[in-house]
Amino acid sequence: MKKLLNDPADAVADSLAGFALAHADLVRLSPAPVFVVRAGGAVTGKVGLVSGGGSGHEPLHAGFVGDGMLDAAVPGAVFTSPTPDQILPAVQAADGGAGVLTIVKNYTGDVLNFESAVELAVEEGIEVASVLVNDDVAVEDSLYTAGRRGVAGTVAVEKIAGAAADRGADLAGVTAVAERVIANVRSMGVALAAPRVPHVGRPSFDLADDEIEVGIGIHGEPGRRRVPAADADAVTEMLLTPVADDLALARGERVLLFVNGMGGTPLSELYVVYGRARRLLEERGVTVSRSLVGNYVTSLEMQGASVTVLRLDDELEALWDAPVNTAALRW
Amino acid sequence: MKKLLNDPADAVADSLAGFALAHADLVRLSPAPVFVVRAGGAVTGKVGLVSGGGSGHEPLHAGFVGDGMLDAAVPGAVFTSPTPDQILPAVQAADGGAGVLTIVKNYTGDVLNFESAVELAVEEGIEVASVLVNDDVAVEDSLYTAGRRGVAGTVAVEKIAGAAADRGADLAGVTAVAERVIANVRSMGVALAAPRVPHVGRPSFDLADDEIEVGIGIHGEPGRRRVPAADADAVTEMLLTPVADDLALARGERVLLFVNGMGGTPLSELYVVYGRARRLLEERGVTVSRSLVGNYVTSLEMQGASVTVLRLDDELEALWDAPVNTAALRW
Amino acid sequence: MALDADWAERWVRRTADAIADAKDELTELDRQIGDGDHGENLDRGFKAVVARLDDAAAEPEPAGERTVGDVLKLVATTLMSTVGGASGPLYGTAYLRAAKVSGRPQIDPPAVVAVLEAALEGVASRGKATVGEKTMVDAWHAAVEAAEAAAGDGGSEVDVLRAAAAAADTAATATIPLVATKGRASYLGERSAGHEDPGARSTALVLGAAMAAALSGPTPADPRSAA
Amino acid sequence: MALDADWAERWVRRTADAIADAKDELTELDRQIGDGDHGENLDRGFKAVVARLDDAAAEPEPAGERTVGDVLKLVATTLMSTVGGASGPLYGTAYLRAAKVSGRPQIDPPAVVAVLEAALEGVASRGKATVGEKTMVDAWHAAVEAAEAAAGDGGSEVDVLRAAAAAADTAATATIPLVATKGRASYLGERSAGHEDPGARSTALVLGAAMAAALSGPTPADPRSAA
Ligand SMILES: Nc1ncnc2c1ncn2[C@@H]1O[C@H](COP(=O)(O)OP(=O)(O)O)[C@@H](O)[C@H]1O
Ligand SMILES: Nc1ncnc2c1ncn2[C@@H]1O[C@H](COP(=O)(O)OP(=O)(O)O)[C@@H](O)[C@H]1O
Ligand SMILES: [Mg+2]
Ligand SMILES: [Mg+2]
Ligand SMILES: [Mg+2]
Ligand SMILES: [Mg+2]
Repeated sequence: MKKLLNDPADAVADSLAGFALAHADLVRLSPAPVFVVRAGGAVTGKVGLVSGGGSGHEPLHAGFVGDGMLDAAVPGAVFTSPTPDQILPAVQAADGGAGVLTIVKNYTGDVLNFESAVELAVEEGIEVASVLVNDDVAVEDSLYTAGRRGVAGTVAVEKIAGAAADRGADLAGVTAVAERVIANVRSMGVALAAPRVPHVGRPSFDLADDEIEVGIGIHGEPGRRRVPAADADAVTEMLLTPVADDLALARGERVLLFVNGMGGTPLSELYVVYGRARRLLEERGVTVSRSLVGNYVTSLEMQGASVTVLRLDDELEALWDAPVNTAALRW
Repeated sequence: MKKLLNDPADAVADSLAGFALAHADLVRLSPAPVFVVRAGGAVTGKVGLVSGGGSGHEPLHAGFVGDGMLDAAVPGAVFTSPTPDQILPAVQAADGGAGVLTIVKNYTGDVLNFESAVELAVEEGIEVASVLVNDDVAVEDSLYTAGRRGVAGTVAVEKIAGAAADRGADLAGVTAVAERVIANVRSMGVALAAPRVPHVGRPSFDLADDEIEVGIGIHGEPGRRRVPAADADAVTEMLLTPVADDLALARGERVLLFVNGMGGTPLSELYVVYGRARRLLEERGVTVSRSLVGNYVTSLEMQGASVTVLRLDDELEALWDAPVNTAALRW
Repeated sequence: MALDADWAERWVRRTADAIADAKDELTELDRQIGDGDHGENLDRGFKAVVARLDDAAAEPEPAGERTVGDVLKLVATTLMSTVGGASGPLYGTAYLRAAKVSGRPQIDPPAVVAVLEAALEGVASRGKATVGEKTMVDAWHAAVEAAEAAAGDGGSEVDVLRAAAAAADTAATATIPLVATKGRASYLGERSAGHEDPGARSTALVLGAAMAAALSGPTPADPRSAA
Repeated sequence: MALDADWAERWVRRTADAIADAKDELTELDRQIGDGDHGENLDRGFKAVVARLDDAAAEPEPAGERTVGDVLKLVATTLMSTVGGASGPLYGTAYLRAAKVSGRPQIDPPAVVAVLEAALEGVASRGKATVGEKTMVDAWHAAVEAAEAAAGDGGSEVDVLRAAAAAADTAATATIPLVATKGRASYLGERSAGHEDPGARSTALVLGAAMAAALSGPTPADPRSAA
């Protein structure tokens, strides 16, 4: 299996080393335990924002460390949650005295490891709040699942909570904004081809040349159902419809439409999906007032895309528009 | 062959339609003949910048239309130069009265079609200059080739010439800056897997699982040589060494190091390549003072990367740093 | 039997059919040593040409007799505005120059040779290529030499075109061992040897269609003849 | 023959070997209904455990006799800080709770049962999972029930562990038809049926190693015994 890597065991470390060198103006890398923190360290008096999760989703999360977004990011092994002994020092490094919000994608592993770290941080006297991102409508939030997964909607949570922290909101305020984003953001994804985890040496799942996986997560898990390959318009409808239905979007509402690439699909195709998703929203009487198209929450070189919709109001829109300066998101 | 597309014949049009909707604040799309122009149209008194080429290299070129970079971009069919009847109106739309510079990647098709269009534009009384980007050291610039190809270095030419135009340089001045970038930028690329052109239905070339193509272009052409797969450090050396040698970099010089993804390789791997390329430059006594890592000049979902080095001086560095606001490059 | 504008139109329509039939073959040749779009490029262009010919056929006959050059000029401008790539401007220039020397209702054997010479000169000057560089110039050049010889021997229009088509076909095959020094295939260096040049092959198809059009009279598929 | 800290160390080292051997199999199970990293995760963790045991073995013997709990605590903290994912905290908690009830140089059959009960309680409370949700809880639960029965029948340490290991193995296999309602496999819904749960399988390996370590005495591969 060909990859631009050295020893697969060093994949994450090598990549982070390059990342930190390329963006030394924005971030600093702690090599052991591994975490990434903004170049200047914690901002005194500002609520610190920390996120993290398995590697393989780049630019998430390290690519969002910087002004107006995260203060620290904690990357685990590929597709594997980081450990508490990485998360704890990242929380400490992000604490500017106003407390820290950890933004956790809802996966058992992420939840458990962050839980332990937060417990330890609180013991050390840091005020810590946590939010769980669970935007993936492919998974029902029921007794029969680990709950909905956190996927691309995480970008919106990190961006908007980051802007709120930048504006000087206190920990309760930043947490409330993050919760409001979580309550109003939904996603659904599709895979045309599986990613290949460096140390595994083969695709994470096997898809025939006329099949696609609908309702995939971002860890190479198979999706909810395997269906015959279809054209972009049809596939986009499979993604957008459950998202818009779950949000119960009403005519006249306005949204952020985010088409996210899974890593191995050309940007040009993401814009095809975007065009169709936008038309479908407009047919529902919904206005797309903000847009994001690109590879932000990836699954290595998985081919596919996800559609994320965030219901906007004046405050969320203003926070989305607020300046941000990170490796992967900047305006 | 699965892709997020509708009718392959509409791939470019569908994608551009989505692109123009997503970035309506930055660009406007002319549907027939097809070209993309900045939302406000030409800037009076500013030299206009126009580039173009085959589609399939997104975000190049349309993703670089906006403040501080291109005024118009002309996308052809996938991997096929646009026609003069697209280029001419784009040149007209970019003309703010101070003349237009066309930035052409050196491929026979691009050269011939731009040549015809420029001839027509000049006939219509527009002052037009042209530069040919030919940064790919994989191809010798000799009697026995069509000359070196233009590849990822194009981003640097467009960014820096765009900044010069923004600063108010006249057509001769902008052209001179662009030529200076071209004289000082070199690239080399590698492919691990070939792209799949929508209407072709199979990979552009066939690579065994233990082979890579070194010295590839961005149109799915095979490379200069096929070699056994190697690790990232070894591959990076195959790319960086000829680039640095061709530039004859001396100790104490400083450069922009740009690691460009071909579309289907995870960002994390690009940072591995970046880290190694940077170390190799530092071993030569060369300082990396500016960096860019990401998918900017792609070849659909080709897996692989290219390494670009631009020799910097105070002026080029300042122009690189100047503000830019486009869909794909923003600071 | 001199060749007229109807022949030119039959030529072009037959070319469109031949290119459509060979589309995948041409694309595969280009995939080997280029970027895999030559068949698609020409097919898009000639389909557009046919569409314009159909439009023209649907309109009232213009005053004045249609010349061979009228048809070829339509082909030239259509290819230039729809093909792109290297082959768009090259074929476009070929047909444009050919149109310039054929602005008459009928052309005789020496005029057929002049048409081919003009096309060759257009391609070679536009592409700055000479014989032996493994491009379409190789096929055009061989065609011109053979056509000149056939016309010199007093051959008919059909004889001239038959010689041209056969020579172009042979020349296309003869590009296989060559190392390309122009166009995209030149990037491959030595690796370009062993593959036929797609542009030389398409040139052979174009000239084969010219001969076939001269051999056949108007066909029912031709809207003008049906009118 | 009560089980001591050396037994615990042999247990852990044998577990590391068993996991290393089964790494690809565990990863493949996880690839089917999870994210394909379970083997890699545990292998990374247990390799780190062995490295720390080696470090400890190289150091001068600490004062006071080593307890079973000392070894299990080292396993717990090492897994927690090196495994990540869901299984890191779950196994980490299992060993931590087990360590808490085994802070003695020797443990007898009822104490072995208590160790297993504590581990089960740790996994179940941490993962908020109950029996039948197609997780490692299924294997731990079956092991505890079997161990309790064996101890109740007056079995030896080896009897207790043999019963636990056999039950865990059976329970792991019995996860195959289940639909997962916890962990990553639950995302698959009905599609999770038909595949064995990787965590239940690794639990069976862990308990198999415990029994094997009890059956065997100190081995030459064990640096402590070589010292
Ligand atoms: N400089 C040149 N002179 C003459 N013919 C050329 C030249 N460059 C390319 N060609 C011809 O064009 C053909 C390729 O056309 P096409 O594939 O449509 O364009 P592109 O190379 O831009 O993809 C080649 O096979 C060759 O015959
Ligand atoms: N909530 C839970 N309770 C108990 N065990 C669980 C739970 N979630 C997951 N597991 C166990 O963890 C195993 C997966 O571990 P692993 O693959 O290492 O972590 P991850 O799922 O984070 O990739 C599952 O096979 C299952 O046995
Ligand atoms: Mg995992
Ligand atoms: Mg082409
Ligand atoms: Mg071609
Ligand atoms: Mg797993």
